[in-house]
Amino acid sequence: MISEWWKICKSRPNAFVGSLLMLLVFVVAVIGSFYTPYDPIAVSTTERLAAPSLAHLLGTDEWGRDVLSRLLSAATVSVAISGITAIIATAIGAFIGAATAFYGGWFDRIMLVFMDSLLAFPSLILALSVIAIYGSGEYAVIIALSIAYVPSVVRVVRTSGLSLKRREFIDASAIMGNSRFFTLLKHILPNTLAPIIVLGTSLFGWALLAESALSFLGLGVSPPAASWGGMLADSRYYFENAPWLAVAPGLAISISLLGINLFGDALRDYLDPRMKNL
Amino acid sequence: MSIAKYLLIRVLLASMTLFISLAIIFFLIRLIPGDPAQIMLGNIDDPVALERMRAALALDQPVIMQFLNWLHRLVQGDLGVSITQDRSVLSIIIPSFGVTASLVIPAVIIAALIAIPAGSVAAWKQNTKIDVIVMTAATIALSIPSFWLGLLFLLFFGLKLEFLPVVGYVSMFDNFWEGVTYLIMPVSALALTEAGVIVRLMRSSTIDVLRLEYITHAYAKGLTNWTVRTRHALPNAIAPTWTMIGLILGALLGGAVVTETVFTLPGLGRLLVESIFARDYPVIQGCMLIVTLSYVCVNVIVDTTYLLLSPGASYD
Amino acid sequence: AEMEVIDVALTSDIRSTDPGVNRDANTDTVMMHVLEGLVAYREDGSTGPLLADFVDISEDEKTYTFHLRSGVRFHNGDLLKAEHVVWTWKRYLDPATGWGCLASFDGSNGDKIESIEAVGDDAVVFKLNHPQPMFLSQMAVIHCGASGIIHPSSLNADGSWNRPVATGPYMLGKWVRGQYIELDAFADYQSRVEPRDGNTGGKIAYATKIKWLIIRDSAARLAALSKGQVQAMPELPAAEMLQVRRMHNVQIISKPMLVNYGILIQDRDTLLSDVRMRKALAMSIDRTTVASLVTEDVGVANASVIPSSSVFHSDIQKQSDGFHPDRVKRILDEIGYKGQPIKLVTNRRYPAMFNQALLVQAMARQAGINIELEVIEWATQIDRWRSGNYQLMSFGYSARADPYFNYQSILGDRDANKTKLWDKPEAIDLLAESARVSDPDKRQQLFNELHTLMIEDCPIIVLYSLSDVNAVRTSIKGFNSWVFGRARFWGVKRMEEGS
Amino acid sequence: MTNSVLANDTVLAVENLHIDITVAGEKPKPIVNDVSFGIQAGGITALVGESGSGKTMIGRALLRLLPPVARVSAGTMLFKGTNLQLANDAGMRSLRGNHIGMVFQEPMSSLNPALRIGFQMSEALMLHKNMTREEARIHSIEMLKRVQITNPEESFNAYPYQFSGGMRQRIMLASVLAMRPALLIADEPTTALDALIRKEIMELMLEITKDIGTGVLLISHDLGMVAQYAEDVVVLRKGVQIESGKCSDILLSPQHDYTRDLMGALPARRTDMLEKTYTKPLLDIKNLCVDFKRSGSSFWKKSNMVRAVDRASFAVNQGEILAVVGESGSGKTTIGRTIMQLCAKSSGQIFFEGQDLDSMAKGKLASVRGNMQMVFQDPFSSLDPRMTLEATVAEGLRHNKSLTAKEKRAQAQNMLTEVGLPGDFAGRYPHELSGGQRQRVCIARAIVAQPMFIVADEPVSALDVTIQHQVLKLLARLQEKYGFSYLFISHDLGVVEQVADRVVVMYRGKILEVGSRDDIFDRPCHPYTIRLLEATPRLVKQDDTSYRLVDTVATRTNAPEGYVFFNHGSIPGAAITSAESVMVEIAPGHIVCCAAT
Ligand SMILES: Nc1ncnc2c1ncn2[C@@H]1O[C@H](COP(=O)(O)OP(=O)(O)OP(=O)(O)O)[C@@H](O)[C@H]1O
Ligand SMILES: Nc1ncnc2c1ncn2[C@@H]1O[C@H](COP(=O)(O)OP(=O)(O)OP(=O)(O)O)[C@@H](O)[C@H]1O
Ligand SMILES: [Mg+2]
Ligand SMILES: [Mg+2]
Repeated sequence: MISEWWKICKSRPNAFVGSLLMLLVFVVAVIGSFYTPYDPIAVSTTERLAAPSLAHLLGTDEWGRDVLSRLLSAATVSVAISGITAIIATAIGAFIGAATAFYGGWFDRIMLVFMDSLLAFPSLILALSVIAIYGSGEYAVIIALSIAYVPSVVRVVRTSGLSLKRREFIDASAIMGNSRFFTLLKHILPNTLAPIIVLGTSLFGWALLAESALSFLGLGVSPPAASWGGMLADSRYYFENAPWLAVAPGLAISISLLGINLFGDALRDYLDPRMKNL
Repeated sequence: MSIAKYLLIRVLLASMTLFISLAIIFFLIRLIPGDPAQIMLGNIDDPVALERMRAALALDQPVIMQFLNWLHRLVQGDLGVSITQDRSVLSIIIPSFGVTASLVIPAVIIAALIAIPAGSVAAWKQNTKIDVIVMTAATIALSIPSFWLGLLFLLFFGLKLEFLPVVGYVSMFDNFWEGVTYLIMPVSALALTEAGVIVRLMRSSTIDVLRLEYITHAYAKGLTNWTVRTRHALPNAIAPTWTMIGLILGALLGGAVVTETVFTLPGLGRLLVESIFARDYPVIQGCMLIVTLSYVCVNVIVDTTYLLLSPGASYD
Repeated sequence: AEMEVIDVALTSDIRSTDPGVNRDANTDTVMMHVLEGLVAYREDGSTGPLLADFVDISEDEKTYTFHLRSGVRFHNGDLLKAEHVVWTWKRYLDPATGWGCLASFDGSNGDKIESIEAVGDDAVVFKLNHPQPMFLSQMAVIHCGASGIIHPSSLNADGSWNRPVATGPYMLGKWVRGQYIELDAFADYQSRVEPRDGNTGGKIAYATKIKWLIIRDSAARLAALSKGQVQAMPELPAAEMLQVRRMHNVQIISKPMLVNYGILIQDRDTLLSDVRMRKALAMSIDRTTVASLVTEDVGVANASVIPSSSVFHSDIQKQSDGFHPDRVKRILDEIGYKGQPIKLVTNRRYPAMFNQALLVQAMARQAGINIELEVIEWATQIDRWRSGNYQLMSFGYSARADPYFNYQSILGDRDANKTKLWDKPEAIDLLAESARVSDPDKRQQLFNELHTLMIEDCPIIVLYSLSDVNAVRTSIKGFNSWVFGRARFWGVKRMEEGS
Repeated sequence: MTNSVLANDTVLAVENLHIDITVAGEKPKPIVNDVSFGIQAGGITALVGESGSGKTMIGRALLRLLPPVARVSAGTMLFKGTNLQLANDAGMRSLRGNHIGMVFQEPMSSLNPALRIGFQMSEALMLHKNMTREEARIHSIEMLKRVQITNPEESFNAYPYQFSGGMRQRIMLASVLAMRPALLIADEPTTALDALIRKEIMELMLEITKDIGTGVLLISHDLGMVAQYAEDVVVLRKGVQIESGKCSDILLSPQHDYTRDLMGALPARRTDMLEKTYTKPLLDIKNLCVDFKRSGSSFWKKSNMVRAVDRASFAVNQGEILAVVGESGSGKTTIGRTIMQLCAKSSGQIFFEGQDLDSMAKGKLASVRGNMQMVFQDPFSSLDPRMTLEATVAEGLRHNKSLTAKEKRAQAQNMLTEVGLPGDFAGRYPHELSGGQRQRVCIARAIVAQPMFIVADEPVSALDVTIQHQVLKLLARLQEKYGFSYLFISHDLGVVEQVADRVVVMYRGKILEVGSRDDIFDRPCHPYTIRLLEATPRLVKQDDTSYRLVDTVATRTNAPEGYVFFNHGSIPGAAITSAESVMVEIAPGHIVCCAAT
């Protein structure tokens, strides 16, 4: 598996860069969870808005907090939120999608209408409502974004489920006396894995972006914990005086997104049998 | 299935979608803690005034009654009156929707006009320098959050170069050219990110099509590259992109909140967000009506044109 | 040279022009240029006559006779007469109007206007159910539309609100919802002869037009200010001050307001029911630092319920438990506090509330108290405030003209009204007495006693008094900040830039 | 210009052609190795060989339309004296379509689904022949007429999805031949078509090419067809040219070992079969009807019900192989699927071991189901791509509670060995197998639980003769070993002749004739059966070394007294029968579908 991946990376610089960036983001997120140069939430009245220096590699923010430390701990938060959201939304969406495709009929129609209704909701509004109910914070963001993303997953998985359903190994399973639920779990779901994984990676990207956007609108994770979008939003007032405040989180978001997008492309190629021989 | 029956079913399902969305939002916003009357009073603590205000806003009725009343008036074309602003919901929503539409529609059109040719060319020149350049640009465009891009635009074009206005908004219907100058930045910021998505989709669907046998067959007829790519590959490759464009448009018409926030456009997205903050129930409901309606309409239109465009697709 | 138009940045659109009915802070700011009541606040927060020439108060303090100034005209040219006052007030007192301050006058809260009668064309008599020393002050309250007197033609034929036909120095011009509001100078305006004093005297409209541009985004507002597209930006957030201070041709004009920000404490919480815990928390906070950081040095640290700029803010009010993080540790050990998290509710709508919460959290942490922030939406927070459902809440009280109102917001029957924080009977009595007496020295005495009791019980940790901060371009002459914080553009000239 | 081509002109000369495939990071792999042949104007040269031997690659190389990974590494290709490799892109384009036409292997996917037939046909005419739109239209419609498309004017404006596979194949042919090319490359022009249509298309092609003197490169692995139509033949194996020369020399008296193997693998009637006696029917079907709701073929049409199986009755005896033959779409698969309860029947009864499946209790039904298995028509689609072969086969034993997981695996392994997929195959995934290997996995899965009855739906259709031969042998061996009964569905009469005990002939949902193998092949009765047989050229072994091309000529018999043969389209030229059909037994066990006069 890894060797095949390496093959893809060797032939495509994009895949290589993507894998590298994703690795970087994850390493940073892991580091950020147990080590930061300073306490990311400790306020210092004497060092407000200090420019980058040896002591503070990325400078300090308006409360004198070390930007690098905040960036690192925010990475943990962002990656965790996006990752968990992607996993939850994909898992639930995949199951519903496969089930609607497989069972069909009224169940399918009703679920579809329901999912469509959710899709018609702007996802930010959905997020806003959940956050208004639960208060902002990691969990609210995860719940809100998961709900918002489930319908898209359902759609994608349903489409591939529908074509799978027509394939004869599903009939073969019935002939062997398997129950419909067993067939769903054992034959349909695993076969939607490729689109699910690809979708999962893009969901990770979307969630990262949406979490940043939410934080940007002041609805993200609970302060004083940092998040990239929140850091970016807070930096707006100091744009001209302390540009480093905006540059660091902005770059962090863009780099992660770039990484996840490139990685997703590579993954798509990796999972696409047609591309294997190219 | 006949087109009439197909449309009938689509419209039926669409109205169900609409109804469910509206019901969800109606009860959801009332589930959210916060009381429009108290918000208006702010930190003034006056229980009597609060009760009076609640009664005036009919908030003291059971929720289900409020819902039925609202539906009843809705079928008569009455969306109610805003709680926070002293006027009918319709007169608030329509201009906001106009702003969002004049932001989103040009942005999506521009994005499509850039992205479809770019994606096609990248696919034609697969694995060449051109492809790498186009795809890198698209991926980068996709990876820059639109609010960040918006801020950079504001700073650079608005503040440093000073050739575009940064403040406020003039409707294109009031003063066309001035209106356009206010839209240039937000439209380009939005178009750029969306273009990234469309380029990638267009490229991959074009590549898929180019692999097909009938393309080889077209070459075997002696057609030029150009003819094969435009006349044979393009119509087939554009179908999924077309659906995607519809989805993007439908979603954005529901308000490009972030872009509207960054560029301070009084669009539907902002209106919706602010109404939620203010718990202005009638406006929220009205906005959601428009949002869902435009989403559903765009989708029905896209799906139907898709069917008309691609003969042989099935209708179920 | 003088310019005709002053452009002002407004953070959001006004809600309506119906006085005191559907309003918010911005609505008040704009409408105060249009509306005038019988009385109004002076610069120091006391109440003075405005449309009334003078007010006679009967011996029993139950009858108020307002003698109207002569020659005051409505925006439609009609002369102000006593009948207009009576009509206006009857309308306010009609529950159907939905006037926000009705409860202060109809007996709901005890205070009632028994009758209003015109005496000839130029005097109006208000009869009260019992003496109300706060009566005039209540009439001037800004969020009540200052009880502005309006002409009946303000209404449509069916009695619904149309547009304000009032007596202010400016009248409502073009209002494009969501975009801008224009106020036009009222040529026939008759100012009081006294010099400028709050909302009362010296209201001369130098600019023929004030255009309030609605710019929601703060960055855009700043850009507009720096480019001179607007010349004034009231309510400058602290975070933007740094940037404004670096702008050329822009100055910051500020003054502490009659506004207090602080941390509300729910003492029915098990942990916080212990007064030592509350005191420990109070002592862990360095008010001076909080005030200077949150307000960028324009706010004033204040431990008293009475805002620092109030005339009643004496030396006694400056007393507090002080900043003693070293003592905190001891107290915590004493009560056996083991780092149980305490939730501090705050919101992002009001940066000051948010930032003070952030700093309090950081300072308390240093002292060993584990505070967790719970950021919720303002509407939700207001709900929580009303239901008393919180441990700590970062909060701010808007401007109150008299210390009585300041204390009234926190003091009272806590079972009947969950927004109250303090129900010491002794304190309630003291407050009630302060409403009965009108002698300032006597009242000062009462307020001093209240403060001592308050420090003892620690039901709230007042942190500072917020300042009214305005950024105006240097071309704007004569602009003043005010203890009520409502930007006023009468008596203000806009000169040509660079001249 | 094509008129000037003389019969003995060489249209194409290929010499020492080599084609390589380069996969990223690997060494080039030759897929065509030193191939030489020539084509005369008006002549047909065939390329034969097993699947994957490089036939298509050669065809594509001629038009310079190889996939990006493939490349001509050596050799020359001369088209009427022009070296095709030296032609520049523009020159190549002017040759493509105009002088060299190609009909691709996949008829269903060679037409652009988004463009009208007419547009696709006239495009090249307008480009190369400088016709106006109108001229191109007239010319195209004429061509459509020639390939016997009904309603050519209407069809001209129709989209590909509105046509069946056979029609599309004809349209493709028409569109290529409309250009009157000097060279036609026909890549498997008839795979996936049933015998009747296959014959029709080949005759048509022959006729038109003879008319305009086109040289044809016929690519096929159907040796019977090649023997019938081609003059020259080139035998390929794994990209290497084994033999080439006159068709009669090579195919009818094969010299080379490989060619002999190929010929030896041709299906033939087994003479060693024992006469079986049957006691009781295992499966009995009475008046089975199946209807499908079909959405309208075009946007504007209403959906309607299609009767896929119409009052079918037959029985399968213990230990018997009953073959079902008939054109594509005649309802063969549907019958099999209905027996397996995968389709709902509209009416009729199915008895298994004398018991009506409908009236059976649920638990009983499950156990009966365990005794019936199916080998699906499409081996690729019937295997879960995410499961290893071992897991796939072991799943057949899932409901056998007496076995441990380990035993099940062991048994699955055994079964794989049994079907000839030993050792390391157990851990492989379906995509790692060839079509024939996949088909064998399906068989292993079907028989692992040792059912009594198996529906084998076209188990060899996708295979070339050699592999087909292996699979058929396997089926026979398994049957002998375990005593299964088969419902053997196929449209390949050669195969049926080799394996079947009895045969059912179907046409558009109706059973037209049932009889023993000898009844059907030697004494066919219904005119449709006869047509079917006659459309199938067969290479028959004459002696040890030589073969003979046999055109079946059956003697026509009359319908039994008082009846006419039932006709709902199966007998061209005759009136459509409106009366109810009746099955008439004309000899013991030989039943034919008639209608009373
Ligand atoms: N795109 C490709 N990439 C790699 N290998 C390929 C590709 N296309 C074909 N091949 C290989 O080239 C060889 C020749 O293929 P070709 O299609 O010419 O076979 P064929 O003789 O036409 O077979 P069939 O009868 O199945 O059509 C095969 O081994 C095949 O696996
Ligand atoms: N699920 C279905 N829905 C609608 N029509 C169907 C369905 N399955 C089969 N049919 C139709 O029923 C008829 C019989 O189909 P069936 O698959 O049984 O034919 P077949 O004899 O197996 O053909 P082939 O040789 O091509 O496999 C055809 O006309 C087909 O189009
Ligand atoms: Mg081939
Ligand atoms: Mg079939």
